[in-house]
Amino acid sequence: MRRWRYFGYRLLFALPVVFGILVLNFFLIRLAPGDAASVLAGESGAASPEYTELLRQKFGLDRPVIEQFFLYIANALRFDLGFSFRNDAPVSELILARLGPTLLLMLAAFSLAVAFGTLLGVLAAVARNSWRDAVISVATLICYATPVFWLGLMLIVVFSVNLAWLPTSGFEDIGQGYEGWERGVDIARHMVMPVAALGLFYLALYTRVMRASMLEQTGMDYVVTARAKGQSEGRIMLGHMLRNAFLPVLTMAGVQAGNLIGGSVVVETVFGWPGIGTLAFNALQSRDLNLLLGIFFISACLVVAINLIVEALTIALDPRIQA
Amino acid sequence: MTESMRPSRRALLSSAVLATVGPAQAQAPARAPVRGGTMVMIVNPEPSTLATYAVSAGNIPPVTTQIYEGLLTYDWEIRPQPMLAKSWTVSEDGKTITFQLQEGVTFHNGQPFTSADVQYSFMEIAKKVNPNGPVILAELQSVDTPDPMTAVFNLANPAPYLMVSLSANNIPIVCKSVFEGTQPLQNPSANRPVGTGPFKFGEWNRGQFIRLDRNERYWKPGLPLLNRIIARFIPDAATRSAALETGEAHYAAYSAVNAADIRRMQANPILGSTTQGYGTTAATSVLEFNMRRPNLAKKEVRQAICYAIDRQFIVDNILHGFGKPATGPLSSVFTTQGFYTDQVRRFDVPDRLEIANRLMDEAGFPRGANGVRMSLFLEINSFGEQWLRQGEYLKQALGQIGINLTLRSEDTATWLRRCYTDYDFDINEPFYSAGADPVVGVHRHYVSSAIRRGTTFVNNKDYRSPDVDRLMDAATREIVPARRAELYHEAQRIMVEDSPGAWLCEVQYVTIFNKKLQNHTNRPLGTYSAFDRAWLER
Amino acid sequence: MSDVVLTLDNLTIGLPKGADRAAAVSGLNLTLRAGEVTCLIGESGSGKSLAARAILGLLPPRVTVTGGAIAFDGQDLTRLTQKQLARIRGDRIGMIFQEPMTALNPLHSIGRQIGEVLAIHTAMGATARRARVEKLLADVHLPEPSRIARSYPHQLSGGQRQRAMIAMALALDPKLLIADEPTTALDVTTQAQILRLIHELQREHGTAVLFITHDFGVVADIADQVAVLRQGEMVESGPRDAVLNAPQHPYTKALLAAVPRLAVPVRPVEAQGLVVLESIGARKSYAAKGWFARGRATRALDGVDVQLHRGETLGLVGESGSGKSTLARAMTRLLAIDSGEIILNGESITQLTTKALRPYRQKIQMIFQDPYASLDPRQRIVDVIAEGPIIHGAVPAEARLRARDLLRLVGLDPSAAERFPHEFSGGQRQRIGIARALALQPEVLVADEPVSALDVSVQAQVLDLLADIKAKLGLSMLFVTHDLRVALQICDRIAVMQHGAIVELGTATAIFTAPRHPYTKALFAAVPGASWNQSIPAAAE
Amino acid sequence: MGAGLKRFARNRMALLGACVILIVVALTIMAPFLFPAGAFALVGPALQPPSARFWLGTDALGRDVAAGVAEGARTSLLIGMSAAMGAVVLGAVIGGLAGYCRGAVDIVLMRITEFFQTIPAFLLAMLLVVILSPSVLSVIIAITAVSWPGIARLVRGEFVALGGREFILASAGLGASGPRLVFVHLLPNCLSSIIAVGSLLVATAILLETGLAFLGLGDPNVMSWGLQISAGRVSLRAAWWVCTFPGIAILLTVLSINLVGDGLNEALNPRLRER
Repeated sequence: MRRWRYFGYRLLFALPVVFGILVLNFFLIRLAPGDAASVLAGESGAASPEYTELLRQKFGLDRPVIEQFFLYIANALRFDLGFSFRNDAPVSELILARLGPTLLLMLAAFSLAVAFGTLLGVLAAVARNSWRDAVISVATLICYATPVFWLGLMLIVVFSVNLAWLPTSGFEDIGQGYEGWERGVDIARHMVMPVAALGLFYLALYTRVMRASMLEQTGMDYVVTARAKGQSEGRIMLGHMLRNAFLPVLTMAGVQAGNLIGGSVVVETVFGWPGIGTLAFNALQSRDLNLLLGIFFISACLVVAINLIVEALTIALDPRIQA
Repeated sequence: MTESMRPSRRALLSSAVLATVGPAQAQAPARAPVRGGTMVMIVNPEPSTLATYAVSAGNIPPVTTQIYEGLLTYDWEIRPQPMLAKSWTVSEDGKTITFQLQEGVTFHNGQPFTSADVQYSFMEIAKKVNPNGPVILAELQSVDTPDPMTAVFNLANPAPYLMVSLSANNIPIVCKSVFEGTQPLQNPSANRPVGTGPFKFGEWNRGQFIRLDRNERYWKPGLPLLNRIIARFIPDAATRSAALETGEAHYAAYSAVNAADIRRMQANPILGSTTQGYGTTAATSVLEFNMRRPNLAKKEVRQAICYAIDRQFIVDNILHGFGKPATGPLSSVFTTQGFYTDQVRRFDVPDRLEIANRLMDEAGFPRGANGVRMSLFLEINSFGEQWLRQGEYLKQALGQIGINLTLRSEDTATWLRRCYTDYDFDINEPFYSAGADPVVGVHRHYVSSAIRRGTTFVNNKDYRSPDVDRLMDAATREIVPARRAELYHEAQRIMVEDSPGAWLCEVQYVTIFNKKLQNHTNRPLGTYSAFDRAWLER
Repeated sequence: MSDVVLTLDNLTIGLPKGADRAAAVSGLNLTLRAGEVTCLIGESGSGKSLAARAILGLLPPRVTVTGGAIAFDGQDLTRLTQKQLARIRGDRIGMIFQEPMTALNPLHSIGRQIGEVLAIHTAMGATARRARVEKLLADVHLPEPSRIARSYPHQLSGGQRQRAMIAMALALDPKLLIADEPTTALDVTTQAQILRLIHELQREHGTAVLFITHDFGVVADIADQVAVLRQGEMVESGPRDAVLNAPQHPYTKALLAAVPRLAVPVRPVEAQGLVVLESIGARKSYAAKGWFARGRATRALDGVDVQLHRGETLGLVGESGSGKSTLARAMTRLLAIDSGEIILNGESITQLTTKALRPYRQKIQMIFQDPYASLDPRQRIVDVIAEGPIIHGAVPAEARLRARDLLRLVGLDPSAAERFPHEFSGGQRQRIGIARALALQPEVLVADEPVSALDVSVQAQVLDLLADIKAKLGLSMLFVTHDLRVALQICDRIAVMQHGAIVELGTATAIFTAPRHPYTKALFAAVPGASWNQSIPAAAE
Repeated sequence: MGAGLKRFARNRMALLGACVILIVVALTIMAPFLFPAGAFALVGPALQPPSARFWLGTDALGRDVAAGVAEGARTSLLIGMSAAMGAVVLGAVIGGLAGYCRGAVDIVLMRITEFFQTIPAFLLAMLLVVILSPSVLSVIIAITAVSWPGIARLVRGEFVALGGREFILASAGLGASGPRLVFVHLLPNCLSSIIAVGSLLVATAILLETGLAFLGLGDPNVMSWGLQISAGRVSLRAAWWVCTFPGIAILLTVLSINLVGDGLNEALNPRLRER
């Protein structure tokens, strides 16, 4: 099928993008002042110059930049992202350990935002200019303007400290030895606030897009056609307009994938969520080059992957797309 | 001492009160200990590695001292107490120390503990890869092992500071067979430590927690009481406080809890607090002046800056009362040994601002048209928010004497390079813990031999005083305490007069704990020692 | 005659406040009978489409029926709820629209969209529906009905889509079919086929048809009854022949007079002048969209040779995609060609750079199709007209002064100069466009479908203006149009284009009286109302 | 444009937003008179709750929160507007070049734009601030660097759409030069879209700035709402007012800018209007 061949091309196009990110990130981060060995030595208290030099050698920081670059690319192709001297562990191992929670957080926030955003957008569009529309619009505007970290802190104060309904932070209750279903529930409880903090902004965004998109569809000729067929309004909405109106939301969702990762840095820091965002911030602070490179690479791969998924969904929903 | 000079991020908040607190236990265990349970302690930030034998970051020992043990531990007066060494004798000349070791101790991997492990830990690990080894063990020539339960330390010169530096957080005893024939820095046990302590390493879920499990074959009978210790990592301060308040976490030491939250937490009925357990990690916030700069090369200018700062304000508003003004390079925790003196030039006089302005005039820096005498940069310590607050205060304070201070906030690596390699700074605001002995934590900031480009947290001020060099050198070898105290008193007077830096505040750390957790702080090392006797009420 | 299917009784449709008039349609009376096609004809804004939509209750928001009744099957449709109306729509009244591309849901297959009608109104199972859909598609003469059923709208041609729409509208054999300008968006040959199809099906089923159109040619071809609408009021109605051949109302007369006739007006024969503009072997292809579309380039110009002589009007006629606009733009160098030469006054201008081309620019000027798109909305009219002279070094003040003269020349008040384009009607804008072109005193005027977006009465005025100016200023003109009637009216010679090539070139008379190429013949055959056009008297003026 | 402003004035929400923005602007102008000592001055006891003397209370150092909010308004607006302006200029240049030149230039520039859209923006901004070391300028540069792709795509899209419009062809037919086409016809015609989207960008930039400051990546010498919150965060629950009021300031400002931006969008964007 031509349409899926098109998807293949998109897949092919993703590769140079990923490679470009690899190249850019490497040189961008090398531009930064500071040397990882001195940071590591700093952590060690008053280290001697000899000791610092030892560290520098250990981590290949004494080699020429070009050599480091080719080493990095060659390794990245084998998905070996080097060694994090600060964490004393392979980068890929560190990231993989953090990938799960971040993916969980992002996908949960993402899918809930898309699902509820679509729903609210439809509700607002249907009841255009009613009080329901007004409430939804005002709420989305406020969510849209609220800093994520602020929202997170407020959620903690209200729901953890004052009401004690939800755990303040973390991924799960360690040491309780939860298994299976119980563990899932436990993780879900920990997820509520981070997902809400991260997702509300996007929820507001998708609500706005969906509302506008629905209103746009309302005036379309095919809607009149469907009415002329004798189709009921409800069916017109669900059967005809929804899918058409959803396409811009999907496109927007793809565009926002990169920002979602950025948002999770802040959210993860606030909620002690053990994900890539926290890792990235710590890595940035301690100038852990290999780790940063790895995180950027993986984030970009993640964004590319999400975009591909969005692309696939779009292809599935929109028959017009083809190579 | 390995804790020395670490600009501890947790540090900040705390100190000076501690020496005055009585040695009595903070809590009187009224009920019989209960076995079992999981203790959750907050460690902040997450350690980057558990290779405590090679890295002296302050966030590592809370975890590793549960696993590794040292030869000695200390009582509330910092007097050596048995640990893996059951007894010891020091020769007349102070150059030979003989340790008798505990019998029946095994490592977590089943290997028996012997004097060979002690020898290996000191000669191969501590002396070679421990960043503080060159200082603490400078005089250690060799370790003899006449029999498996005896270790003899041979010193080149007497080292009065050595006996206070042998606890697990300073020099952990590692298992020789685990390390032999490998690169210590790359040893797999770096992050899966194998020791003799009451808890065994369980798992490390990066970004979340480290789990430590009860060592069933621990050599102290009936211990430990807890089944498990979870060290949790929560990056956000407010969230850490919340975790304690909701009972999710039981214990937080150093500056894991923000000073601003401490009063509120102390009012919480389920929480208790103590300032004990920081006996060898007394911390002082200081300013370092780059004396290579022509402005700062003038003693009057440096003194004027010292006069301009209201240390009590910093204590009250930035440390939220958890600390006290510092008077000089030695912390008042050294009062017990007699090293500390406050008989130095005092900057906290009522007319300090007039004096400061007069000194600036005398130094030849009249106020310009806009009231500014000179402009300087302050390098913001990147290890925590409070340093930015302190910088903001200093900007106001120095403004009063006509110094226009610009704050520069850079990432850690850049900061370190600027201040300790490039020497491209005016004023730096680091934070040092003094260690158990001045030799470990104080000397390196002031002796001229410690002007070593590229080495962090040493004398970056370009302070060269032959008198101070001579006095400190003598104090290193002097084993008579009274004479040693004299030397230090003299050195303090000279240094305060020279003011190569400004000594701001001694920080009082506060440990916040859940009242269900009992018997957690029973040594001066606090969270730098094992929770072998701690237990949880049901 | 036959049974009355639907009666509009004094129908009045109100417009929201702030519209240019209170009622879109006022007091419309119309009777539709089974087996008859009733054409509702009017210019844009006459309210004809709203009247049609009102029948099915499909008026846009805030537009409502404010008076009168719509009697259908013994019910007054204006009194039914949307739910009750929904039962009638698609079942007993079907509707087709102008633009089949947008009227079909782009995301659903054709079969699903037609089947939907069946699913709504019948109890048929899925298999039965599928079979019925294929039968319906076959009925509208679509090849391979099962493939078409699986196709999506974008995969079909415009004519195929409109056929599918018709299949959908007639799926349940409704008593009434409402066709809202169903052929306006189509090429003439396709239009002719669709008209034939509607005619055929309507005869077969005895359906009453309400056919909305603006084209008297279409009326002549298909109508039984005609109603003429102006500004929401019906000015005249009656049987087709009566209205077309003996119009009573002056408006109808004026409209009919404006319809370009399928005839060559008598004009003085002049000696052919020298060649001003020439294309030699011009080729141009467009790469197909998409990155991997190898070898799927469309050939817009396939070696075109054509010469424009001084003082003549050369028509380029063809359907969409024939390359006529491409050729016009290529000859003005607004478009670079792949190979060949464009020669102006004996000089090749094919390879000149933008800068080098500038002196030649003022010799050729263009007039565009869309009067809404061809004026910069942010420029005052005076700046629009003066821009050319200023670019070519005129003193701005003088250029602006001259702009006012030009406005007078094209029949506008000079006070228009200070206003913005959106304050003008389509015809006025087209006049402004002409003034802009004339400002540079060109030798050649290239007009790209200059009247096809205009109402027929305006169209006639603009054509007159063009002819007038051309004569007055002695210009040569290249005139691009899809409408043979217009071409015959204004052009001395006509080039018929198909697939990027000129298939026939000759004088208007020769092309009209003795077309040689089959495509030319087909075009003539497809001209709506061809027979009527020839028969009407040239009078009426 | 005049008609657009009239349409804008009929939008009550947008007017409300404009009023709030005016108040914020007035605040920045009056700040030196209301709080002559400056936002960093230690004017009272620490952590005082709101009172008659300190309307919004004092922070952990005894600085007046109200002074900080007033001075922070200037910083946030300065950073927000400069970054948005920078992004608009950079985006317009890149998008304009791509849309005007088309062909290979278009492909290359749009690949670069897509590339920058793919990189997680916040991480990139963090990275840039650290590399350049935190200062007002570096924060502006970082936010600009991550904000331009949207504008670039918008401008390119408009240029491509307008480029096919007949009035552009007409002007080219008159012999207009490239710069004339761009500056007389293309840019003025997409200016309203750029203004509308650019105004929304100010809001995004302010949110980005506070986010960076929250993570400690702000200029330490300049008072800003982000800095206030990041400083007040430690005492959030002991002294709610320290970061509550700057938070509300951010919320109101961003909300208002969004309202105004939406209003401008509706009033100026012809495609929306036609709906």
